[in-house]
Amino acid sequence: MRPFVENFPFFCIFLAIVGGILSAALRRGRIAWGLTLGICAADFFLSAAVLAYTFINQLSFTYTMGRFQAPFGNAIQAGPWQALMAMVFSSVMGLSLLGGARDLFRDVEPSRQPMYFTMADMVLASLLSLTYTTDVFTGYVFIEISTIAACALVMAKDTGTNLIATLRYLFMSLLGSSMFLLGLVILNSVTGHLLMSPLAESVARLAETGKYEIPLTVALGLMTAGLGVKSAMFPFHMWLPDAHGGATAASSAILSGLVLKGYIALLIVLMVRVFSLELLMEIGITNILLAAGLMGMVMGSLAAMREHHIKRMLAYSSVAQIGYIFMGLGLGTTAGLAASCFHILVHACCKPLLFLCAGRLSAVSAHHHSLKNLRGSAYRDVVAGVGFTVGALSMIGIPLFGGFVSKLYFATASLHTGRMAAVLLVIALSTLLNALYYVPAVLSIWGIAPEELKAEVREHTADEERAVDRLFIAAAAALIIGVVVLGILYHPVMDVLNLGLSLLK
Amino acid sequence: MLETLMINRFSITAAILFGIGLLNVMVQKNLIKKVVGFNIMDSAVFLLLASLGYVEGSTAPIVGEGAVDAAQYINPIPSGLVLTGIVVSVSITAFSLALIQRIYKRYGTIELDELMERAKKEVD
Amino acid sequence: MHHILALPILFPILAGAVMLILRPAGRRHRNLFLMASVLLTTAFSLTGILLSYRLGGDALTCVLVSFSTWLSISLKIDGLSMVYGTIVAVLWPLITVYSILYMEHEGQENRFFGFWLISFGVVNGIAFSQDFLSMYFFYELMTLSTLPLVMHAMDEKAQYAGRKYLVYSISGASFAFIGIVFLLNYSSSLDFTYGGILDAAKTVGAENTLLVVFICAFFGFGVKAAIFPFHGWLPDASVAPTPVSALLHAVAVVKAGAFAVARLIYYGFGADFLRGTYAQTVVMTATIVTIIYGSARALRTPHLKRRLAFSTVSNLSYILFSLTLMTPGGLAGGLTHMVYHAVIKITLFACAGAIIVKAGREYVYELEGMGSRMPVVFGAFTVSSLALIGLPPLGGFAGKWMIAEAAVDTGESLAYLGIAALILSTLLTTLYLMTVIVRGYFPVGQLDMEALETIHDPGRMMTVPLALLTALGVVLALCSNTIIHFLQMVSLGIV
Amino acid sequence: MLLILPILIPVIGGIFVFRQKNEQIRNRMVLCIAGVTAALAVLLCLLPEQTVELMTIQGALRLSLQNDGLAKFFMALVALIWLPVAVFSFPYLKHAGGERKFLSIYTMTQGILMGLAMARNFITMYMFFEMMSMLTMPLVLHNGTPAARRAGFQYLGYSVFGAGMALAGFFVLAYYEALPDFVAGGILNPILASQHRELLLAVWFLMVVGFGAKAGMMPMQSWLPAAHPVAPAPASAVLSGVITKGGVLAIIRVTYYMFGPKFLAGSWAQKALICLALCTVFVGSMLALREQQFKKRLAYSTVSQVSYVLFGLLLLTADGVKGALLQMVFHALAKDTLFLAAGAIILSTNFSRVDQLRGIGRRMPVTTWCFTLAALSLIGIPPMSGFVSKWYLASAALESSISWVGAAGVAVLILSALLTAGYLLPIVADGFFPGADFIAEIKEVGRGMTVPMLIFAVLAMALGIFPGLLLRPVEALCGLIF
Repeated sequence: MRPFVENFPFFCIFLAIVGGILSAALRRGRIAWGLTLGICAADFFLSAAVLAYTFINQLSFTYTMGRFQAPFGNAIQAGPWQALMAMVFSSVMGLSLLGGARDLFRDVEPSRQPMYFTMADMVLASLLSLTYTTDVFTGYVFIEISTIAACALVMAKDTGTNLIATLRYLFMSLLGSSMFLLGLVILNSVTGHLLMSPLAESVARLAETGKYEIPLTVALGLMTAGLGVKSAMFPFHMWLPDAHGGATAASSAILSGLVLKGYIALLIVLMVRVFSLELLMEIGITNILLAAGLMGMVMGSLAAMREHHIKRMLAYSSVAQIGYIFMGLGLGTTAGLAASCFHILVHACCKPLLFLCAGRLSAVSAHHHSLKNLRGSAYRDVVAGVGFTVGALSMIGIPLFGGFVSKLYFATASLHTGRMAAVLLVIALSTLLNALYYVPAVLSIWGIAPEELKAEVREHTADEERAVDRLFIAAAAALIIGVVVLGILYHPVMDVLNLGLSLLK
Repeated sequence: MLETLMINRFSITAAILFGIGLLNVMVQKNLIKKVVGFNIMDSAVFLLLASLGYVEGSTAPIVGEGAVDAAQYINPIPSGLVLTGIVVSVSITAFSLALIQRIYKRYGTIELDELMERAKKEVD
Repeated sequence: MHHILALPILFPILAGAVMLILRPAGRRHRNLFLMASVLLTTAFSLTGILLSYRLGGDALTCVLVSFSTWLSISLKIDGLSMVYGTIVAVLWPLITVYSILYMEHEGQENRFFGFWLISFGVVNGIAFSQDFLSMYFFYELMTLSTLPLVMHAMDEKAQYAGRKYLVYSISGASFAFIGIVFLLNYSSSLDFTYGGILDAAKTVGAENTLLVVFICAFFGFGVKAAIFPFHGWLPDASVAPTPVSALLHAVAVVKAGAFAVARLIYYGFGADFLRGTYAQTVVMTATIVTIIYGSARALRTPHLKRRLAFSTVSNLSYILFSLTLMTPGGLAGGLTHMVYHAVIKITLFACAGAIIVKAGREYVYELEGMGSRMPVVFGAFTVSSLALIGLPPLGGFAGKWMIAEAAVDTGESLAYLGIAALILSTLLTTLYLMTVIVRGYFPVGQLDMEALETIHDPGRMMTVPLALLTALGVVLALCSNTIIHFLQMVSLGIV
Repeated sequence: MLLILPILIPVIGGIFVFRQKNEQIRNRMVLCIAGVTAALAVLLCLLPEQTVELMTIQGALRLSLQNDGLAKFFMALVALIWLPVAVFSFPYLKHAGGERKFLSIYTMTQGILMGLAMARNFITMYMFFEMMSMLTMPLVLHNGTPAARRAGFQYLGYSVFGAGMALAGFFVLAYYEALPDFVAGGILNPILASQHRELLLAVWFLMVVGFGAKAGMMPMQSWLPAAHPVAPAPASAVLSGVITKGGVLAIIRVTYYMFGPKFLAGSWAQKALICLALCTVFVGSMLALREQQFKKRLAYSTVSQVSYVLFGLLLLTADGVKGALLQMVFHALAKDTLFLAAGAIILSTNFSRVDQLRGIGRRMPVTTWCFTLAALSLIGIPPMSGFVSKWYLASAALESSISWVGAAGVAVLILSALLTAGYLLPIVADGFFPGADFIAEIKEVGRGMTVPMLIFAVLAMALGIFPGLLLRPVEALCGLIF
């Protein structure tokens, strides 16, 4: 008899889906909200349990739903890595919904609120399954689900610009997912498998025999590119700023904190478990990833420097951060992968924090978004100011904060690969660029506002906005703690990741 | 030559269809047509997928009266996948159509370029 | 007991934060609070220094934050820390007194003094950090905490200067970061150890890469020490309020750059590893160029504070040049000049500030005949100028002497070139300082007397620190033998 | 302790002079201070050698004073010149203005010069040398015109750069020293030195050229003609009478008390420097001849005359040094007379060009007589003092071990003597015999100005007639060195 804890991963996904269905049925948004939060909490604890179990016993197990054996049944594989990801995803999801609550209930009209939370649940469900799945096709299905859900989250705040942003987002991701599907089918046609473990074996066999070389390359390329498109890898990032910049704070937080990461998680699983890094190196996909990553780091920051709209700035900086992650993948070493995973965690804590704080800051200053009009807003909500500052410092990569650690690991990972010089230089450059837009932003929110601006803000800000937002404070505090913990106690986290990656194979 | 064409007819058709769909997505200005393009792409993929599972001269894997050995059946898994895929693409299509409808309600057009400039007008 | 080292760092940071948040309205209260915290901090850091001088540095180490078994932010005071820490701890209160009066005409004192205190803590952190990671941490923090001071005026010029300062510092730091990553991977521990921490077993075969990285890191840290061609931020930063230019851009920040370079050469890569390599040639050439360039530009700059800033550029490269000699003598020379230049240049800036406050005159050609109107200020200025020119027995000479002796000891042709550069720069120094003094005392042409009549020495809050600083410079010069002996002990790694 | 007084008294006294508003008191003050300092100097000259430590900069690098033979010699010279020039300057400055600044600095300078003389090692000497440059610069830019300021900075720049070259040399030299302090005959560590002879010779060349700037030696002589015309007469007098000799003193210290003649004799550096000196002698006189502005002409003549001294020193023989030292004194006396005379003339007639001076002898007989005597001495016509020194120089040149030096030296000396006659005597001639048509009323300056001139002129003649007075100490000094 297997220990009961091995059911938890499935429970997590199941809970999320059920929650989604339930909240669709609910009338009042508040209740759905509470339900979703509860589910997030539950998932968090369940995943924590799984993490503890797998990490202590140093194992990763496969859970087959309803005991149907593959290829007919659907299986889940859970190890420390998956558990950690699931934990972070669910917790960050909950915190985003918590902190963004006030904006959310203002931006989304009451009748739609339950649906919003349905979508949120769906996103959570798909994120979890993307991390847990052992079946590439299941992966595809959940990619599509998360696409729809994410689009819904964007268009929840019903403005024209948002609609158009959603449209672009939708088309872009449809393109990505159909690329992924095509690659999947070709792979299936040359191997005849969809489950990861047999797929891996046959891919390896094909690789060494050199049979079907072109279809294999095309398939891998298409799948990687498809996932790249969906996670806003550099040349395909145009949709991101509109989508993330326009949406309500919670949505932006979820989208750039989590959704992107879900696809990357799937990509990492595929890279490690199915394709194997050596093969990818051999056919040169890693180089493409590396190049895209490096370009993204620079271009994203450059674009962010030109932005004055604070949330669009943050969105562009997400492009840069995603660039970091792809750079790590592109190094094609386990160290690089570990660094990328760590950066996923850091960014998953950091970016929601920034988005929530930005939303709060503009809320207390008459919903202005341009940095010029946000001057002195930090004094109107000190917690938001502090949170934004912490996030910014972490982004620049000041020690004590998560960003520095991932920078350190990226640099170290690059040392013994052939591409050391390029990587190090770009890291240095992007540090500078990050500083160049984050520090002025921080300075301006802590700056001294001119009198007329003060007056204007004073009259246009409603009292309930000005009131202290306890939920936000809680969420921000949690996220800040997360960032700092990742910055200081990163060592155990790294151990988990390394173990998990080794067990992923 | 003809042999190869005949053998790979499904894949070739699929490729052509996929190309058409992609072209639609890229060049069409009309949002609905774009969506249609996506649909074409998807069906191309489904065709490919189904053809993979198809075995010449064998029947659908339905257990009728009297036991028949598995050799007569086609591979069922791809068909199952195709079904799932169709479901997914239908839902996607539905969603995008809904979205387009919303946009039409708001801006009174589904031509991309007009839409863009109207949106710009709205912003300023 | 151990955590006394944390005090001089954490206390002022907290105090500054308190001031930033509470924003005391009353001038008296703020000044009391300010002076109290500054003096306390000085007391703390001097106690720490004395204790670890008595008991030895190892007796008194303190881990602020521990990342892992081999990475942490931790504090320890060795000889080098003592030198730099003492300079900072002694000069900070004096300039604080000066700035209390000065800042009255700049406004926004709460913000200013808040960050002023925070910077004090951070600078102490740089002085006392035990390993490269901690130093890098405080180094970054210093950039961020001094930025608001530079941009204090918040007008166009200040914004521009601040941006420039930020760009230069952060990019420098990120190059330094590359160096640190390599040190991390080619050594067994990041703790400063005299003679270098590179692990011979690991470096085999990677020497060339390491040299390139060293050059990277040297220039990275060198940015703060305003080495050519990365000196651009310093002259522009002189738009900052004078206390900032005086303390940060003549002492704390720029000396931190030199300090970090010393750490990098003598406690990181190790002088023996670098001596005689092309890396040494590259960096030494850069310093020599800077020495000449700085003084030449200073001579051609009419704006007094900018002129002093350029003179700082050149004098810092005296220090860097001495450090790049890669010998204990070189380290001693660098430290000597570090000490004396700190005291001298801070006085000069303070004088310039006093002139700006009382007379509103910023350009050299506006100073005709003011020597007799502001006797104290110009007296201090004259004495310090003579010291900077290097008139024995005043301070500047001792530094030059030590540097030159170290250079001759190495017997390399490039080092002799460096001596020539020192001499040429001495000439230029004489000219760009004497022009100021001569204009002050021996005016030419018609002066509008009634404008001059209105000018007087500033209040006691300014003149007393000025006098004290000048006296300090002279006294330090008079007991140079003892000081230099101590510095030599430090540079041999004995203290 | 006594050694410090002649430095401290004037330096501190100078401050009081500056603060003193009342003219009478101030002038008396200046006189007292100068007198006391002179008395102290003379006293030190009579006392046996003694040394005093001021402070230690680092290790062997000390600031200390001593009154050895050379110091005594130079102190005596300063003491001799200072008082009369001070007397002269009172009436002169009444017209020029700015007495307080001038007099206080003038007083301080005396102290600094005493220090320069008594410096016991290079650093002390360098210190006083720099102080001297910076302190005397205000004397040059006294009249406060832009031209004066330019000249002042030119003067400062040249001196500081020269001193800097010397300092650079010292930085290298310090490495090869056996002893920290000056010792007659050199202090090089023979073993080390013999290993790096070429380097050290280059260093010596550098140092001599550097200090040569102060002594108006080529290639850095051009500050002199720029500075003198703008400086007030007393300032020019002490500048070319004494300050230039400060450079000479430094060169003596470097050559004979640090390197030592044995180490240097016959080296390429010596030859090169001798060439430089001779060139300067010749070119100086030539330029003086072509120069029409009165004080500038005198300045050029200083350039050439001081290089006589350097020539003598660079021969590295006892006679050479003897001649050089004599020339130092005699030139000081003669040139001071000339400049004071020039000052007097400019003051009463404000003629500044040579061709305006026709008939000056009728107007200002005393001044012109002094001028004449000094001119004769400078040319070197017996029985004037100039002759003695030049005689010694010539004989030293002839005995020199280097073959061509004798011929070249003598030739240049004679040539330059002719040129000197050429640029000084016409003034005198025109001054006394302007031609029949010239009518002029006597416009002699006051006694305050004539007396100092007379003193110098008479001394210049007396020392020529009884050279023994000066010869004995000079020979004693040379005995120490060789």
